[in-house]
Amino acid sequence: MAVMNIIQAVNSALMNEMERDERVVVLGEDVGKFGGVFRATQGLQARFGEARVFDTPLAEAGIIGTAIGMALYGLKPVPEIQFADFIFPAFDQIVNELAKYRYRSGGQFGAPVVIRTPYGGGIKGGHYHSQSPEALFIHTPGIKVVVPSNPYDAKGLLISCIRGDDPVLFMEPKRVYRAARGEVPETAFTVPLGEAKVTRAGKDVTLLGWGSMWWECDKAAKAAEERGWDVELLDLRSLMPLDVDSIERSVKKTGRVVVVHEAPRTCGFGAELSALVAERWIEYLEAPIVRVTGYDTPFPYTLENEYLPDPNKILAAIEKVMTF
Amino acid sequence: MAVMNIIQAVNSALMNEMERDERVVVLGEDVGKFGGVFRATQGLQARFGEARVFDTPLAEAGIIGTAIGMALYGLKPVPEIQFADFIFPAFDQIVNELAKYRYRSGGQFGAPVVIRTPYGGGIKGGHYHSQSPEALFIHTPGIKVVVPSNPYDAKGLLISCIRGDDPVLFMEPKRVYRAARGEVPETAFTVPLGEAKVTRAGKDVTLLGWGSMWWECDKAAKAAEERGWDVELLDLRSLMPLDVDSIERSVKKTGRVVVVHEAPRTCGFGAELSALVAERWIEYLEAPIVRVTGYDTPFPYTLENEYLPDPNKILAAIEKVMTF
Amino acid sequence: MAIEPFQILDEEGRARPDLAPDLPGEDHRRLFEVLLCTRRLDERMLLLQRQGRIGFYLGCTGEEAVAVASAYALRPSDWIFPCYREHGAVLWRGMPLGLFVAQCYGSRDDITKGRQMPIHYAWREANVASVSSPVATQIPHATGMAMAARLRGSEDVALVFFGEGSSSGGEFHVGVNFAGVFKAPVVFVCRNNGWAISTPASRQSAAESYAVRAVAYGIQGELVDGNDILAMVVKVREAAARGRRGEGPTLIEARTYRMGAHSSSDDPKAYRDPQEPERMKARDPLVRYRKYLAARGLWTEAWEAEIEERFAREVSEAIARTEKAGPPPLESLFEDVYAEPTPELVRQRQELAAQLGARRKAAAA
Amino acid sequence: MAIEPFQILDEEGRARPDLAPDLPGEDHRRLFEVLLCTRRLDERMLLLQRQGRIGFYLGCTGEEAVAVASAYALRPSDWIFPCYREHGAVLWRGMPLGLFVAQCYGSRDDITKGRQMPIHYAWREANVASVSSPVATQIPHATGMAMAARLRGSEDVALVFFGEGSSSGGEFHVGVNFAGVFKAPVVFVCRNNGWAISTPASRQSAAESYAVRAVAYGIQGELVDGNDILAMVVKVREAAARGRRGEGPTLIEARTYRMGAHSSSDDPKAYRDPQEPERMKARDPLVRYRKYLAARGLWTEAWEAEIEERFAREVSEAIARTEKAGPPPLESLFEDVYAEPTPELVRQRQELAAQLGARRKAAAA
Ligand SMILES: Cc1ncc(C[n+]2csc(CCOP(=O)(O)OP(=O)(O)O)c2C)c(N)n1
Ligand SMILES: Cc1ncc(C[n+]2csc(CCOP(=O)(O)OP(=O)(O)O)c2C)c(N)n1
Ligand SMILES: [Mg+2]
Ligand SMILES: [Mg+2]
Repeated sequence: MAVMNIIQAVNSALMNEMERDERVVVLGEDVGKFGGVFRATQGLQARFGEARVFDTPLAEAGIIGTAIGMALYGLKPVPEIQFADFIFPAFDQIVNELAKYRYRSGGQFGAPVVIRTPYGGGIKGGHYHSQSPEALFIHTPGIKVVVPSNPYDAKGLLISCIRGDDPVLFMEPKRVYRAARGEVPETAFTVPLGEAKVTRAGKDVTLLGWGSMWWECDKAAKAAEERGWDVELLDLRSLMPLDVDSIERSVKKTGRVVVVHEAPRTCGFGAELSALVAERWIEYLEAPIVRVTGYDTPFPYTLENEYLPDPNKILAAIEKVMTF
Repeated sequence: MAVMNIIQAVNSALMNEMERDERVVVLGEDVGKFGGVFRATQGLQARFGEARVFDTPLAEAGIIGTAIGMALYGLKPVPEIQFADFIFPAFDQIVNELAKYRYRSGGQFGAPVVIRTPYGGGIKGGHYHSQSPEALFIHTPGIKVVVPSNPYDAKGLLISCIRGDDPVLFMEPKRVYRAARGEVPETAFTVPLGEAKVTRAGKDVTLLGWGSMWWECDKAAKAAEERGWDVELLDLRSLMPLDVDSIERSVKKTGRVVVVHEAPRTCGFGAELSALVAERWIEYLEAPIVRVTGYDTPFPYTLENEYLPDPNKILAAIEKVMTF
Repeated sequence: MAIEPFQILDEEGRARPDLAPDLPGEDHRRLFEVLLCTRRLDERMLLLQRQGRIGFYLGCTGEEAVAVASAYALRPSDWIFPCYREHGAVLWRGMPLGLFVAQCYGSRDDITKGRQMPIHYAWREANVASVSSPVATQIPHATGMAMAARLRGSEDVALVFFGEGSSSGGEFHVGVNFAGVFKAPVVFVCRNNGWAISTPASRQSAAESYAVRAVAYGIQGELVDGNDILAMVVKVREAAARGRRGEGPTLIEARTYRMGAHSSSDDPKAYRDPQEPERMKARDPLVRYRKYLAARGLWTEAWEAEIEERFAREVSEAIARTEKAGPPPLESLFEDVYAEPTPELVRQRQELAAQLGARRKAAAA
Repeated sequence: MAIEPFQILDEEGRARPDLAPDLPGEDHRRLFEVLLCTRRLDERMLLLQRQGRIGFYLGCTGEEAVAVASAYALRPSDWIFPCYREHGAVLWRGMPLGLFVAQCYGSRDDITKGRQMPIHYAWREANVASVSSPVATQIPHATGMAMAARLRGSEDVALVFFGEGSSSGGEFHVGVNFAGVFKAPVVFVCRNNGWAISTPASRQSAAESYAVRAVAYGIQGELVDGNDILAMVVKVREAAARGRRGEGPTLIEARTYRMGAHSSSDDPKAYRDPQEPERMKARDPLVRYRKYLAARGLWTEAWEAEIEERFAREVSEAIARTEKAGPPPLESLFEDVYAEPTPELVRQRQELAAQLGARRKAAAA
């Protein structure tokens, strides 16, 4: 096994799958010769040629729109959207076309397009290189939403997505693109969608996080330990489909829940998680659920550290549910 | 006072405000001579001329994009998006531009564009003439979201929006466009944003609804009365900003909450409402909150009655919270 | 770029001998038959709509030649990406009337499972993509499919229809531009019928034509009389051949005219001079082609009557069958969101089934 | 449509006498000064970025003439919608260096309140719209502003900059098309610098030029040497005058070249032949213009040295001031989302303030 960061793990997944299945193609802005602005597609064009790995004109609606056409014809396109903030010109193609194509054709056609995109803050990216728009897509039936937090999951989940038959938004936590490192097999393997991972068992509080926020949660969980609070941390990994069973097990054990995400609070995915837990297992709850999230403002530049959830804010939330 | 339906009330609001303020302009597909496919802008062009009321080319991104430019220059554009389902080509303009313009310019510029759009199901519109995308915009800091259920509120709220300084998505419940009738002053008046209306006082259950679903809620509340359950029904009207105080008062009184919306359940606005209530006032809750919503599928055609919340489903939810 | 649309048949049905394609008599007769049936289908379905037996309809009267000629000029393996006014293209490809009618009813025998409004068909077997209401979205799909065909070494070509109004949207630009850059074998057919609901074509563009936009993409452009079925056959054939030769896409502006309302929900009296469709009758593609065929001895009144009669009977049978079929099963509401339903969808399906079950029981009691 | 870009100054700085505009000497000198300062500003800010004193920078070296000439050719009341590489335009409009530098630091004295990445300025006072990272979005804004100006009976014109890569997006199409249809007084300046990050201009369009796209919108198109400041002045002036006369928009393709990296985050060595920028040095707009002015006795080395010295001092002062200013206040995080904060925003502000307060107290204890 090699030690990889998330970029390398993504690259390795693409290498493996392009090797394995000639229907897999990679397209997007600057993904070809340059290998992507984060270099996740580096070396793919040299290995698989310009027909299967290519730069497109600068138009996200065109990237996704043509990827849909390719998928209808039987290819497995893996387009890259350079930053999640730039996915919105393709929003109509994703929400009205990609996500609904199978349903509206009565199952005749499928369009298994796997959209990779780096998301999230903490890199001094301001409004437009920081957003976390997962909730918009989770609210869109027909597309899956997957967010790895580490290299192993990044590779295993991406391969599952590419081998699957559904459209997926695969969101990569760019803040920890290079910082998150770990052992990853060089050969292909899969991590199934729809399974959360309990990365830390605990009996007092259930902490729900994903992507780059998982790292903040993990720090907070360690700090909580010093305070004598035993945190169970779930890395949700696949937000749609969601692993409701794992959440249920943990909530029934701890009776206390803290949810963490970067996106603005109102109508973020945290709202769904909070609602779901309280609706189904309210009688197990020892304290109100607390959400630690971005605020209801656009993503700032200078004050991004104040804006973002961090171990201190998460710890404060843990304290709140522990001392209710 | 005249009896008006919602279309007439919207028309009356536009007439009043265009008369009062020459900066108000109306643009969109087929809004000019034709007066809109639902006729909400009928007569405006004849009265105010082609310069202030005009048809655009068929491009929602252009409608919203140019409206932003007009607003920056000091106009008060009230664009129409023919159906809420067709707002997505303008999603980038709304989410990345309109909603963020004031913030990102440090408050130097404002872009008070009031986007009117008919939304919702129940008219046999299938996938693309039925959607209720409010949650996507509520999750977008910088834009307000308003949904009247009746002619009086439609007029008063729309005038408030036009006189305000913020971008607004004004969603009109097309299912009851003509069916909802009531007395409405012909002269201008305002209904403030951010205030819910308790349309029925009750002590047992708080029912939260808006737009066309308010009507289903009202029927369910009446049916509940026969079963001996005293329902308090809130017409939220303004979803962002939300009248948290009115919800709080009601929840603390009843201790039971049912939330109703047409949009798919997962990550719909019901999730935020459910989360908010349980997070803040869990100790008042006598039963888990229940959401009655559309399912997590695209909007169907033939089976739309099965898909949509209706008084029966709402009543079943009321029964559930009453018998918990 | 020609300023006058390319034309072969004049209004009297006389063909330019130097330009007329040499089609077999059988093809001519089949083309006429599909033109005619498309027209009759419109009339019948509109009637059903007015009777409240289907919820909505959108016709193509006066524009049939664009769709029928395009489909004819392709190979069956080529893909068609319809807008929503190309019933003639699916009839040419042999869509059983039962499928068409069942889709309009959204009944249990609808292969799209009652998911969309009438005329939003999808027919994978015949390489016909799914109709979507949001306009212009299908344009980049066609480009992508054509790019994929090249990549796979296939000779398949994509043909995509869209209205002149739809060409104002961003997806027109990105779809055609990608095709230009990647030399994708796509035939872009801009069906300029003069109107986008109530908005005249003059409000969509200040350019002299839609065909001229080809220059902006470095591709071939053609302005064609879309009510001249022979002109359309020639130009679509050329375009498809160009694509197959690896010479890239073609943008065809087919000038036609929307004789009727935009759809069953629309009333053009509010915005269009009723004289305008009257004047346009002289250009009716069916009438012109009939004259042409008659002059060549390929048409008789009896033959036409026979087609009409058979077709009317088949439509009636299809309607009768579908009206008996009933709605799709409840479970179908939750199918096809994903390849496999998620656990939550299963849960929601069970929840609804239980609720409806309880309701039925209560009603029975 | 000219195939060769319109040019007045050749590479030796010799002007075509028949075409050269008759500008006052003071204007020439001011134009040169702003060109020069823009270049120096880039160098200085890039250095700051490398020293880690600002987080990001995006320069315009080699492309300054496009922006400076455009701003000069307008009236101060005309609006400018920048892309992100037109620092020369705001300098021409007299943006105090303090504002520019403070924005790059996102400090307390930044009039945009530290909300966006460096070089995303907004300057209402001078009719400069807000820079946005998502490309091409500003194009329809310019069209809308120009439509509004006509409606209000004003003579104001809009000028919008965007890169050739950005012109592949849908918003280019809708923005220019609306302007054509409504005859809006907009000057569309497509800054074709050959590259969109690593993607060459040839991958953005198969057309012979970007200017030729004007045909698709029925508007005037101009292909101009964007490294020739006089050519740009002449063509933007014509375009603005055309707009003011009510004759609608103009699409100008300004051929220029990105001498440096896309931004401080980019490294062109991975994708671009280093010989290419070397070769392009011969076309440097600053060098050509300097030669032209020198030949006309409007330039001396001493004068240039004096400008440089003064400018360097002013920048240093601005940096020093800003580095002392500190970050914007915490409350500013919650301002300007709406004209007035919503109750929930007030609540969130209080929550954060309390949390940070508690943290500070804990740290102190
Ligand atoms: C994105 C989008 N916006 C608006 C509509 C509503 N709409 C349906 S058809 C139509 C006019 C289309 O005109 P055109 O493209 O010329 O096609 P035609 O109907 O004339 O065949 C409009 C505005 C839509 N379907 N999609
Ligand atoms: C909608 C969108 N997609 C992607 C990006 C990422 N991006 C930033 S600049 C750029 C290239 C722009 O090239 P061009 O328009 O030619 O302008 P230039 O940088 O050359 O001045 C890209 C792809 C973006 N900012 N916006
Ligand atoms: Mg049309
Ligand atoms: Mg460029």
